[in-house]
Amino acid sequence: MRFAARVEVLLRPGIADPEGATIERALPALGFHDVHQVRAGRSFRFEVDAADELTARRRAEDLARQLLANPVIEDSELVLTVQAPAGEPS
Amino acid sequence: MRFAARVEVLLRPGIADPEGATIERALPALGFHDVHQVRAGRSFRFEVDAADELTARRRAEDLARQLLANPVIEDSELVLTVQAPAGEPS
Amino acid sequence: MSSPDAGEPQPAPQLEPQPLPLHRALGLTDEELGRIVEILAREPNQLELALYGVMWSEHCSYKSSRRHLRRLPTTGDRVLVGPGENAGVIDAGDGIAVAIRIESHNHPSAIEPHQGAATGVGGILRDVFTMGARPLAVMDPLFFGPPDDARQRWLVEGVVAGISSYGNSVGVPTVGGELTFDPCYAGNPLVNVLCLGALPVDRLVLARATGAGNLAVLLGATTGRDGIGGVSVLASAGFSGGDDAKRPNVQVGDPFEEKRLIEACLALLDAGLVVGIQDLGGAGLACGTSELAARGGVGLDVDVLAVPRREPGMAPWEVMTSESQERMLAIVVPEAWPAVDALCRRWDVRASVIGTVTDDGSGVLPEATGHGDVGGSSSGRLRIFDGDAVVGDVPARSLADGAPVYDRPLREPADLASKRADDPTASEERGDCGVELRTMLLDPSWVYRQYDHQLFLNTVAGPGGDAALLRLAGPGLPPSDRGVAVTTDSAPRWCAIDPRAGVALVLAEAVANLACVGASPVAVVNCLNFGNPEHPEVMWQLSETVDGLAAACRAFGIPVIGGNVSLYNESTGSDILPTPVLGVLGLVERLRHRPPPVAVAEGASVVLLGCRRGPGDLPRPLGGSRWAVECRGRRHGELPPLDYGAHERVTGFVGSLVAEAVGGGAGAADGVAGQDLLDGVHDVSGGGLAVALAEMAVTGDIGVRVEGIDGHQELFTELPSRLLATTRYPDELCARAKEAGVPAEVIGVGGGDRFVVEELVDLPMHQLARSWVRSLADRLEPV
Amino acid sequence: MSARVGVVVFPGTNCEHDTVSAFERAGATATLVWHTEERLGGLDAVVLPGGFAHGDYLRPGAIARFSPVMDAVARFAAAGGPVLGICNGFQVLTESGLLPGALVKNRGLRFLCAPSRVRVTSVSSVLTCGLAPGTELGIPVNHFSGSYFCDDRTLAELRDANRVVLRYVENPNGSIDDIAGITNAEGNVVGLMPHPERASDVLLGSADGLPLLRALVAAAADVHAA
Ligand SMILES: Nc1ncnc2c1ncn2[C@@H]1O[C@H](COP(=O)(O)OP(=O)(O)O)[C@@H](O)[C@H]1O
Ligand SMILES: [Mg+2]
Repeated sequence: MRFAARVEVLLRPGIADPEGATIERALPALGFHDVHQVRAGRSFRFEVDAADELTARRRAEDLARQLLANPVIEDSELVLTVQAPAGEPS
Repeated sequence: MRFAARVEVLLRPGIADPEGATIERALPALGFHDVHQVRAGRSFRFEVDAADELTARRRAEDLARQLLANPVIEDSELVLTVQAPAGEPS
Repeated sequence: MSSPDAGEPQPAPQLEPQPLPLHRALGLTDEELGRIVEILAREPNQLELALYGVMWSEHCSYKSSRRHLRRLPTTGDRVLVGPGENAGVIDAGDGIAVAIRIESHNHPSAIEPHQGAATGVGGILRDVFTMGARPLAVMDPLFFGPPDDARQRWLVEGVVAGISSYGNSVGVPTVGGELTFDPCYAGNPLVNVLCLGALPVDRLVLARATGAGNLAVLLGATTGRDGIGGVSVLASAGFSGGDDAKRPNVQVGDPFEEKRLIEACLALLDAGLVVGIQDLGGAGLACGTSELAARGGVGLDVDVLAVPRREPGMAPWEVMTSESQERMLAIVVPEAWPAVDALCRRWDVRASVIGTVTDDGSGVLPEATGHGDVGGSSSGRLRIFDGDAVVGDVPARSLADGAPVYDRPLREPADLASKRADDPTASEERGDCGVELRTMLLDPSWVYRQYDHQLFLNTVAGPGGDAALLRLAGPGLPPSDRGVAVTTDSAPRWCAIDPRAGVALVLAEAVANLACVGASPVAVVNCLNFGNPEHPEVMWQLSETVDGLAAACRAFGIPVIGGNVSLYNESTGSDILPTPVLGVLGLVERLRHRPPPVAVAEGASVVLLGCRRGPGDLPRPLGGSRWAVECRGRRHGELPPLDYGAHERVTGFVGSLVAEAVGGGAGAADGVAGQDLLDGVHDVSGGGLAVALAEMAVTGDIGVRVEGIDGHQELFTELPSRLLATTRYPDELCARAKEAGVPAEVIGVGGGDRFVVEELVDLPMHQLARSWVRSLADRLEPV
Repeated sequence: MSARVGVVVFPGTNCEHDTVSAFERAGATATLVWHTEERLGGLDAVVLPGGFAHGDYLRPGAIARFSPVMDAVARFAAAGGPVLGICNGFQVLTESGLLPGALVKNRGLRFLCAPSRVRVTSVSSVLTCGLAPGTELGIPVNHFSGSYFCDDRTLAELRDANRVVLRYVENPNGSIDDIAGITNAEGNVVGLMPHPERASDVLLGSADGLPLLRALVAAAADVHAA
């Protein structure tokens, strides 16, 4: 089966986020007084081939932890959806 | 009311994504033969104060289009959720 | 025990006195706690204990190294500020002073290479602009394990990217550095950073608070829980990797904030709006407040509630010890505050009054023998408020200078004699010299191409040469024709064999590097990276290094004006090789032309300057050479001897020729003008003649034919005090060398497309060039 | 009186002093213009210099384009005034829509500070006017996001209207069509990634940037005279 994964990597709470803070500081000048708490992160999309959802999830999580995020400062969040059931071409 | 917004910014399809490609090239060496089609993007989270969801959505979309994404090369996707109903402190 | 106070006994501030063993968790020994109780004449509360914990850490207090460092020579005609301040400062002439400082960011970089290195750059810049100097150049000596596994590559990539992203963005060029690979750094990489800045002499400011009633103003970023305990946990404890508990302490750097902070602080100083200023680095406000007060001999009241925070719920001790980056603490007269506030607003730099200078000189410290320098001296009190409540009250100097000074046991390694006897010079047979040469080539351009090295339009010779050479110019500086040169050098393989002689050879190499760009050395800064000081052999290495450096500095007449000590560089129980890193500053009187490149030119003769043989039984020693270590795995033996007189003669000769060339003077009255005499110049160092010649050939993109080299020993020896010059006027050059008492011999000629050392090496240039160019990329970017 | 060149300073800009001194070498009177200025009073040319405006956070140029001064720069450009964006300045110009396309991360995904050679491929711009077409110049590059990108239609337009002013001799960053610099249709707004101000003194390795800077100063002098 083929799964579509989407990983969002954000700085862990408490870790300084200069990019988010800089964007937030710029907002009032752009007329966005109603926007707050900006956090900047990274996002990844990829496809995982796996026999079942559990395996796919485990693989995607491994990838997020080992390569996409640096767990020392970042957390990652995974959303997984079925893209093509077994046997069907993607 | 306060809404939580999450904007994902990805390169438009057809535009070269060297970051995604580099990650993908590194995968087999790390044992991830089952992962493909990696795309790298950015993600932003922020809060919007607005009278109703429609207004909040419009504001968040404006922000995504005017600032967070560069329309020459990028698309953006918004997910909006209610965070605190009117009258309640967040 | 004498009373700590001249006035009323102070009630202990409101926090609960903590039962043991909190002090131990904070890195304090039982004896140290006893000393604190003696100083305060009561039990410290938790906040106070945290302050002592960070300030008395090895990193902040130099408690293991301090008594050794005193042996370094630190004075000289040009020295305006020696060790002890945030940066050393020398008078460069023309009303310009140059500030220089080196620091390590080893442990943070092992945990998060990108941010660890980035914040290292941020910290060193603040040390320099604290003095009123505009940072003009950064250098980055780096040490990693061999980059042959994913983790080392991750470390190299991350550290280089961190320096690149921070340095480039903050707008200070990185003009050089060092790159060393050795297995001893695999678990504990070293990331040292040096910064050089310049200022009009009369803008020099020292970090001290003065004037009761003056305001303490916090400038820059908000305060979060970054690096809390980082000083004691990250810098003082051994690091063995994968340690989750240490992770939340990682600090993230913000070069954009730092850029605004630099501009705002220099503008404040230009406008004469601050009376004292101090950067907040390791130990954060605890360090900044206590050092400002201690140096000024005044007291300071600080309110943690006034500190703008990034996170809710921070306790006073967290505010005081946070290592949030990009912050400065300035002392301002109250009347100047509106102007300070306005100027900071212009640069979008946050400025908050967080305290007041007091003239409370009542913090007299009790006498104590065998401890810090503060026995019996008067000191202002540092009082910490949480709104109206006093939550901490300690004599400022007891934090800043009161840490115990340790005389740790030291012991020469038992196997020293047998290791020295195990020399490779005679016992190692000659192999395929061409193959060996190719494995030793290392082109650091993979690293320095990622660094902006040109900003400020000062960089006459950037990375890739022997030393960086810069115009001495910058915004706000008086006009000048002068140049400054700077080089960083190290040789852990030498220092492992003999730390005393090794560090002297390192300084000799630095002097030779400076000569290649026409500069005479004026000051040294050093970063002493060592293992665990609780190991007597490590303390012996440290002590030997200090003595060796002191002797070499005296012999060359160059003072040490600053330094940094990084201990506990160990992983899984083994210490790194002793790694003193020297940054040496040189001056050029007049800089109008580019120095000769590190290159061979078509048809030019290659002249070897300096004595080709050492004295004694091993005239071409190979002990400690890159060849012995890297090609033969032989790490022991005898180091080559250093003859200071001969070294000064040859470096003085080359230095003055190059100075003539860059100064564009009239040159010799009869004969060839200075700027025409030399087509290329390079010192012979790591890898010996073979590597030096190869680097010149590859850079000149031309072949070379060398003859008369007496076997692999002469090809690879790292015998000091030798330089290579290429010239179209070999007779003139040799004659002038002879006049100066410098041996000189033509050994080859540039041309063709092969690299030939007769009977030893014969390689097509394209092959040599490929080995050079791909030396790093092939290992760091395997396909 | 010599032409007056204004060099815009955003927070995070870092090549402003270098740019001022290089333009003075090229014969102009150069002054700094703070990003909050709403008018450009009496300038004959505007330069957006290199650096990291707003830390390059979000995207290079993304926040800087909202600075008050950028409205003034847009009006100045619309009135035919010479506008030059160098490196980060080029990024600000594309983000503002004063020039088409975008600058994306280098092919190698690394910052690159290196010598480069560029060829003058159009002389119909305030930066290249008066130079011989085909001239090769040694001018260093210094950027992370310096790879020029635009869609096919824009590229065709740039080519057809001879608006690619400089091309790399050896493409260092993956720029489409080896583009190092472009101009607008009128030829008065130019952006380039290489740093001509860093090639304004042989002491520093090259003076090849000076002819470009002089061309801009000459264009500014025309404005001044008009
Ligand atoms: N980490 C680095 N960052 C910047 N430049 C570097 C780095 N490592 C080496 N270099 C530069 O590469 C050149 C060669 O370095 P090195 O072999 O240490 O020279 P030397 O043997 O003359 O001391 C020098 O110009 C040095 O500044
Ligand atoms: Mg060196």
